[in-house]
Amino acid sequence: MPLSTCIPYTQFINDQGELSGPLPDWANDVDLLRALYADMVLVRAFDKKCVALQRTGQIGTYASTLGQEAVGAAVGRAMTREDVLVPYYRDTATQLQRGVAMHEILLYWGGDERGSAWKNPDVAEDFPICVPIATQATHACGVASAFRIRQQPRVAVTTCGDGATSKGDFLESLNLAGVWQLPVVFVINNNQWAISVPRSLQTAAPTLAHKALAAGLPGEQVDGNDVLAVYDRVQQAIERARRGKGATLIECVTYRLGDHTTADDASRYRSADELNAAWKHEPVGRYQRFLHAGGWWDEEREQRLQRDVHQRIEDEVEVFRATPPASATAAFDHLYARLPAQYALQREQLQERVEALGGSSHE
Amino acid sequence: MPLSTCIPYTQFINDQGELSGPLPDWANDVDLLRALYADMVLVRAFDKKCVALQRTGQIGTYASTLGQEAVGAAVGRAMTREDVLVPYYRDTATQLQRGVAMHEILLYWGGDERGSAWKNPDVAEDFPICVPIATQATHACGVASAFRIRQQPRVAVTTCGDGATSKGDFLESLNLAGVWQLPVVFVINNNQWAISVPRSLQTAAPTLAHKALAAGLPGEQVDGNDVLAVYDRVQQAIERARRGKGATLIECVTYRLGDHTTADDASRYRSADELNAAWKHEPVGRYQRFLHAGGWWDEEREQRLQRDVHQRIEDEVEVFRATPPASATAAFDHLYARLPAQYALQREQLQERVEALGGSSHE
Amino acid sequence: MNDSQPISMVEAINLALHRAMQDDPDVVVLGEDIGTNGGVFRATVGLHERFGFRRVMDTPLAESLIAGISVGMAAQGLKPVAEIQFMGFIYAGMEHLISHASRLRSRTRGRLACPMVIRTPHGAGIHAPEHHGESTEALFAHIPGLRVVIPSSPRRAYGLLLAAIADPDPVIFLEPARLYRSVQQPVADDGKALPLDICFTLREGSDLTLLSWGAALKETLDAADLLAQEGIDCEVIDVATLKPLDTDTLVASVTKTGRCVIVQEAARSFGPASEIAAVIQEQALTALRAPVQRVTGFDCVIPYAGQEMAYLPDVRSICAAARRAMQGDLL
Amino acid sequence: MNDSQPISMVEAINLALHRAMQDDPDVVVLGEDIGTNGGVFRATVGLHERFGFRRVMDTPLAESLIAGISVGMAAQGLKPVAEIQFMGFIYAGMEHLISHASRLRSRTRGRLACPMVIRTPHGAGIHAPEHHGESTEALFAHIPGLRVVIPSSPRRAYGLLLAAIADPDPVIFLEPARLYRSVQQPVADDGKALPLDICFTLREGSDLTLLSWGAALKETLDAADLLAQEGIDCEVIDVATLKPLDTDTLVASVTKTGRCVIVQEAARSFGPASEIAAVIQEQALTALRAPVQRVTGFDCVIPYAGQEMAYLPDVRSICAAARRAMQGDLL
Ligand SMILES: Cc1ncc(C[n+]2csc(CCOP(=O)(O)OP(=O)(O)O)c2C)c(N)n1
Ligand SMILES: Cc1ncc(C[n+]2csc(CCOP(=O)(O)OP(=O)(O)O)c2C)c(N)n1
Ligand SMILES: [Mg+2]
Ligand SMILES: [Mg+2]
Repeated sequence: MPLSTCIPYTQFINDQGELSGPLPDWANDVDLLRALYADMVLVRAFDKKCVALQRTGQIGTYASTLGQEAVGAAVGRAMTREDVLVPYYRDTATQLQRGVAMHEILLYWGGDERGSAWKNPDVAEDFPICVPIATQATHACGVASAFRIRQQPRVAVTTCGDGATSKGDFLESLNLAGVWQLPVVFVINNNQWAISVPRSLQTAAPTLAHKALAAGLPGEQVDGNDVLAVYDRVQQAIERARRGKGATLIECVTYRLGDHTTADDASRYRSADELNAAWKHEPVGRYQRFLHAGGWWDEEREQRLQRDVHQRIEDEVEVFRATPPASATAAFDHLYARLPAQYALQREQLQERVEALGGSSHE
Repeated sequence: MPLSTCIPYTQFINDQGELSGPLPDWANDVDLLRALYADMVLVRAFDKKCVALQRTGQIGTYASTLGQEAVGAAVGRAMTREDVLVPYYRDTATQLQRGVAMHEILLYWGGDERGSAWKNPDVAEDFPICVPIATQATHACGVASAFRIRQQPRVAVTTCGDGATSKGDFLESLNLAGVWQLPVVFVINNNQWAISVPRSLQTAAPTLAHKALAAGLPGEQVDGNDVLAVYDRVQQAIERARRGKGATLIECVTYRLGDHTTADDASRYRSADELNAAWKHEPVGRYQRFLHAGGWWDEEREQRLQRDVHQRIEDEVEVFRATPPASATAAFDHLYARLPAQYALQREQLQERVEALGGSSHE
Repeated sequence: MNDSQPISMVEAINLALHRAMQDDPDVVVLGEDIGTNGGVFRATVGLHERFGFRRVMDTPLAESLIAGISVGMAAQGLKPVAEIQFMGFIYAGMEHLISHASRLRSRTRGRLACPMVIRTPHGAGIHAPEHHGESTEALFAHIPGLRVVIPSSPRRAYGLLLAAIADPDPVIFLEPARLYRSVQQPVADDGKALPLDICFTLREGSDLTLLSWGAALKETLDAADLLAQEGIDCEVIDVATLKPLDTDTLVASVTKTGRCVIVQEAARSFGPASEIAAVIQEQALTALRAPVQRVTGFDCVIPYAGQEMAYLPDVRSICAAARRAMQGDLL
Repeated sequence: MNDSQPISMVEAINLALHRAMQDDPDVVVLGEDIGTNGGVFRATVGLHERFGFRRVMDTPLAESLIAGISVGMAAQGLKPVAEIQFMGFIYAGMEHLISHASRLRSRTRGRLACPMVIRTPHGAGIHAPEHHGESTEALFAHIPGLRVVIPSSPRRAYGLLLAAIADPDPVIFLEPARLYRSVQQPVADDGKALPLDICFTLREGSDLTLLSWGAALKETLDAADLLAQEGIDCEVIDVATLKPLDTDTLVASVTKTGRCVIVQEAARSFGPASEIAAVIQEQALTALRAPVQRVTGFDCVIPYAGQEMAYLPDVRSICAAARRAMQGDLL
């Protein structure tokens, strides 16, 4: 494919944690550099906790972000409050950054709709997790259209996996974003696998960023394990969109170090060798090395951070555990703005069934 | 867009009917050169007849191919018998080439399903006209998959309009064709309009051929008003696919000189100036000039052809008019291979209703 | 437009769209060919001249996209009114309608809502090509969280469309294409919405209840006239909103008359008439003097134009069913 | 596999797929994660090892594509058996199923046919995330030209899947996920298809007819046991094929018993039970001693895992409906 050279690729920090190119100016903000690290550490620990909670039956199926922390942390940090996130199910890191509470994320995966009824006003307009693959890309275009219609300088950011790039919704959305010059940024978490289907069986496109060419918009690749690279490119794309210059597609090249979800066993379809090799590129260790080398991080900070992170997680798990069961009739109470009289009887019957089952909760 | 230069463009004969580049070897076949001309003349005349039949209430809505005769004639000629056409509704020319009878095409547009029950064994496996935009592209991939599974050296050729390139099915199909290396050729009849929506509002892609880049397959543009260029490129793409080299996307740049269908009035949304300018590029006149200049055509041949074409059309219109009404129960007789007993009563009731309406036919 | 002058249903729809866009800046209109062209049925004529292309958006050709961006816009508090050019082309959008539009409020426990309307021409009988005569309202009526509304007169089209647009939840608004221009009625452009979620009694009667919706109401009303001549006094109800279904009105009528014929254009099995019949026998079995009859389209693919009229419920079949209902007397 | 050893429903499905692929080279299998991974429920395990990746195709992630290429393959005389990973993800494929698969034969007056099967897990109760518990079979049952089949035991899964694959027309084959592993039964791998288009009487009885399909048959059979202890003798019928509906068997049973309770997991309104109730009151009104009762899922979005069990029809509700039916006595 002669064209693959047309797609830019960004990396600042290599696998060894060394600089592989000059850092942009914003990287002089040491607090931000440290914050990005803390974000990744938090989500890695929280993620581990989620898997443990699933294994002990305290939440349901969970989609781990192991290995993809840089993407979520960077996207979350690159957005501003007035932007809107339209995420998919592997966005724990981004959601945490945006302001969704950990106990809300636990409620969601615990099978409780209140897990998307976020209380933090910062995320009041963010979309809930989207399960039907790629459909969120279209919603993001709708959100961005609303911004355009109302002439607001806001940006919709939407995420998806590599598998999602094969689905019509993703491709239709890119096309619309191009032709309507929408303020939307598409971020692909290319973790190389869609459950058991490898990237190579999804598409013959040399890169997933090539999808942008069909839509007349800029597409680029970034090392998805380099949190600074992701932050830089996503932030630029957001500001470009905010300035009315239209949409960007950013393919973050990373790797799913865990199973697809807790319901999956990746050893059925993927070799231990591949997995071991992928660990060498993982984002957290390399960034820690980078910070250490730059003198921005040390053992003491690390220990403080780890303590803090674990405390926050434990506290949030407590809030989750202490959350009283959802109302038995919630399914009807939020079906319509006002429940049509026709359904009043069914609402009662649902209540009866819930009570017959001995109440109900996420536990 | 720096990449638009990556897309090849082919034209052999310019608007004036002059050679704009060296002709390929196959163009030494003068019979073929003449046949392509005759194809275009036939479809232009037949098309005119169809519009007249619609205006006089003898058939229903009809989608004229006026101005796009080169695409259909060339695609039809470039295919071999064992290939399969998966067309859309603006493929009268291609269908005629493939061997569908004119009276069958009239039956179809006259509102009679027998218009897709073609009797010619040459077209036994061709798909009927597809109305839901772009869905035929997916069927073509299925047909091509069948060829691949059975290891047959056959090719599926599918056509669509410029508007269709925005729909998920088209984009998903391109992607599959790329990753499965399917023996399928996608031909876009880019006639610049999707009903009232101009090409510029469909996509920001510099060319529609760019859509191929997202799928990792070759895409190219061709002057869709140059029948030799279309023939050459489609034929090459078909043979490439037949040799197991995979799919190609060919964008034929042409113009819809008529209304969208007989139910449309294009003057509502498109300027007379644009239309007049487009007439200067139309395919039939320029090709006639080319043939004349080469000494392959003369007035006598022209008159013979015109007589012959009109006679064939009149004969076929007669066959159409003389076709007895469809059976009243046809809708049930072909619903399943064997009608489940449950529907026997409904079949009778349908018969009653048809009879109560005083029989029925395409007239 | 002059209020006292009779207008067609498509004009009434156009009037309602103008009114809604004028009264509420959050109302936006989108779809294929709805801008410069004014819609293939001319329902959106004049909107872009008046409200500009920022609020009147010709989309690329993709129904899934149209449905999906409407969800996104609605979540932002806009009130998108999207046109699907024909009901036969709505299917690509079903994932967004079923999995998102209907659920956004429930999924977020009210944090986000989805006040969108999908308008689309409904039903056969206009001699258009294949796929242009669908009446698959049952597919949407089954989906919790949606509303399904179908007007059958210019006035109800005006009032119900205003109601649909104002409604804080997603509404599938089906416009009987066969009625677009065939009926004329004075429509006051008063901006008044009609109530959703209720049926309209078009004619009172004591012997038999005739229920229908959409274009089939024409034949239903004609049949009521004919039956009256035979001394059968029919009550005729326009169901109008299929979801949620106003079972109270329907059951009350059948409780009074003891007999019911439901006229449905859609394919017979698993159609809306089945739900209505099920509810009536559930709630009014002892009042039934005869089985609830269904006069319907057939369980076959809608025939092409040459035979499509035979597919539609006709006055003859409605009258025959009514007479059968009058014969049975179980009480 | 040893014929005499009890196997689960998902194993029976796997057995039928092996058998069909072995007996007919035109049978091919496609879907997401059905190759190397053997399907997320393991229904396709072993197929690619045995029949190769040419006949066992992992597709890109696109349901419209899966449905659409199946149409193309079927038109070429292959018998594609496509897996949609969960019923909640079938909606993107509906345009191909409604507008093409169901119509290809009719559209071409028999010149082309569409012998394809769409297999998909059906129903809630497995504590999976959102969208993994859909039971929208009514949407397909309404479409002329489709068949809708839903087995409720390993043996019926084996025989009906073979029948669906052999059938010359498109079949939507719904596999109750809740039953995939919960029931075991010896299944003879004899390659014998069960008849499509008929209901299976699982238990004869004289007082009341209980009708159900899919996973809800479990609670229905349990209810029949309980009711028997109260002296209520239930006939239990597995509807199995919803489209076309074997109304003869259903009506005959209710004509005998005079009472009927239909148990449906799907949302209540406009669900399959409505069609069945409509037909029964139409054809057996005089035999009815009580209204046909529907015990159903609710007209709400299926709750997430924490409350999904409350959504499902339970034994208690079925028994209550049966007792209500026994109380009424209209004759
Ligand atoms: C429309 C749809 N089809 C199928 C599924 C089932 N499914 C869930 S995740 C997944 C793979 C997605 O892969 P990718 O897009 O690469 O995202 P990742 O999970 O790897 O982050 C599939 C097939 C779904 N959720 N939605
Ligand atoms: C899925 C779908 N949506 C809408 C339509 C209505 N429609 C018929 S033709 C058409 C425009 C198609 O334009 P294009 O693809 O450029 O083909 P052309 O007619 O110009 O050859 C539209 C919107 C349809 N047939 N199918
Ligand atoms: Mg992935
Ligand atoms: Mg066009």
